[in-house]
Amino acid sequence: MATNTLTVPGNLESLKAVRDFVKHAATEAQLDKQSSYRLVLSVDEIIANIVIHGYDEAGLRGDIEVGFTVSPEHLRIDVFDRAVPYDPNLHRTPDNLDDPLENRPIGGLGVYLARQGTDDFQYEHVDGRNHNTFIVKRPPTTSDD
Amino acid sequence: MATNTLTVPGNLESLKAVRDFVKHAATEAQLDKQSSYRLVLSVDEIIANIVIHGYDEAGLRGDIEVGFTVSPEHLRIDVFDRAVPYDPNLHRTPDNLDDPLENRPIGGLGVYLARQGTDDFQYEHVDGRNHNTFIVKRPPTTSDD
Amino acid sequence: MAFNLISESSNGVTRITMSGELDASVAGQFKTAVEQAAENKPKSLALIMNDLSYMSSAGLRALVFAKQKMGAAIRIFVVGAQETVLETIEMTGFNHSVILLDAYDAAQIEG
Amino acid sequence: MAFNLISESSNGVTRITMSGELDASVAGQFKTAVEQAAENKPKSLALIMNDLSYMSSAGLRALVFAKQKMGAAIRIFVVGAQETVLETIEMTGFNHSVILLDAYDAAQIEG
Ligand SMILES: Nc1ncnc2c1ncn2[C@@H]1O[C@H](COP(=O)(O)OP(=O)(O)O)[C@@H](O)[C@H]1O
Ligand SMILES: Nc1ncnc2c1ncn2[C@@H]1O[C@H](COP(=O)(O)OP(=O)(O)O)[C@@H](O)[C@H]1O
Repeated sequence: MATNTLTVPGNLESLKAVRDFVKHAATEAQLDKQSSYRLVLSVDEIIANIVIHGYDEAGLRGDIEVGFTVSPEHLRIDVFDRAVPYDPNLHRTPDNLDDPLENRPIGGLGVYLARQGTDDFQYEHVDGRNHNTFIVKRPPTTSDD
Repeated sequence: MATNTLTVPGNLESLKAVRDFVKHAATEAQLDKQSSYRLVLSVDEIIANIVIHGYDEAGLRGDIEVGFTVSPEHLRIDVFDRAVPYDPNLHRTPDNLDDPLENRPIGGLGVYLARQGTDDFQYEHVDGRNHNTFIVKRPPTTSDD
Repeated sequence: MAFNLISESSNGVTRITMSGELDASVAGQFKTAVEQAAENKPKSLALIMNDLSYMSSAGLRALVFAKQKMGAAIRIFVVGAQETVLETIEMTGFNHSVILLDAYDAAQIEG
Repeated sequence: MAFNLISESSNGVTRITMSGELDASVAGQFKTAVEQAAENKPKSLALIMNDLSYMSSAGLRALVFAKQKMGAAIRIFVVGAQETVLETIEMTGFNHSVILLDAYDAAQIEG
């Protein structure tokens, strides 16, 4: 089976390579510009968190593996890391989005944006690795494609 | 050790993802724009050949793996495939480059451009895989980097 | 495209022009520019984003930081943001706290 | 950026404007455009490359193909090629067989 995988060191310099890879996946899946941007943002947010909170703040080092799969109806992105176990789904949706900035704590927006940018977002911890899954619906195919 | 690897299916749709990945490697290694472009072209040419001649024409299917390593003096790109064994170094340098186009056979330029774009180009066949290596010198580091 | 930032202050206005991609790896540059600009105690901060093709939450965090450093009274203008970047600003409610402009409007920003 | 191609023929000149990245995955589009243009038996072929950010040998192969399809007498103009693309054209000696122009010069191309 054909594989699409990118493995990068878990540092912030890798974010650009991941975004390019996800953009490529979105092109393969024929997502429109807006869905593509949102998905790239989702993955970028989650991976920035893995690097900052999961690896750096915990004094850990390791790789991040990103893969994608295109099925007739969905594009699926899988992200694996060996950083601190963390389930972004446990992070509650911020309820202060309409507050003025000066009354908001800095942060808490990354996970929110990540979930907003996908149709389905899943997390599991397996074999010592975090596994985040991003699923986006593909546009209906036109017959003359 | 930190790993930078991209694995893509051996088809022409993967070329763009590989170019982005090599561009990222060139940025990490602080290559200038021209060296970066030449290296991207080198890898793109060799991988297009692997897809077209190594996989497609031979009726084979398989992945292509691309990795990079930055050392103080060099950027090194490694490409692995399981297509037809082929050593690009055995392809002689074209001697008809100044001939008018109409007198030239179509083709034979890809391998030439690939070699021109690197400081060192190596090939080996190991464990049933082709292994092409592209090495480019990095610019001298300035003390205030 | 690589991130690039130019900051310039005059007559109580700080203009920060950003291009390329603003992600967590470069947000520190934006924060530093905000910190330096804060020393001039500007009344307005104009963020020129016409050529900014990407902005993650790391950019939004720098905006919150600006309000905190420069005081809640600072007027923050976001000028020429691309549609995708705008969507992020709106989705997170930041449109309630900054003034969105299509183009640089000297009368409004410097007035 | 994705590859894009527009072809247009009039008065014995075919103009093919290309943008984005011309690699082996899209070179077929360029070849098809050359084949279709050949039916008009143009005297000149102008390739407008200002926005072409990348060209591999697959693009060069299409040029050889153009000479073969349109006859050795066809004049091929390469207009506005970026420095990196130009280097590839020169490194492979294609500059001896095409006419390089910085900008579209109607007098020379259509004359
Ligand atoms: N991968 C992770 N590993 C550990 N903790 C995390 C991870 N991702 C997020 N967190 C925690 O969740 C919080 C919210 O994350 P986020 O929404 O991105 O906002 P921010 O990073 O700005 O705080 C973080 O502050 C951190 O405490
Ligand atoms: N990976 C490969 N596997 C098998 N044959 C190859 C491979 N790469 C190159 N070749 C052979 O070498 C020739 C020259 O390649 P190249 O310089 O790229 O020119 P072109 O592909 O235009 O013919 C090809 O035509 C092909 O016969």
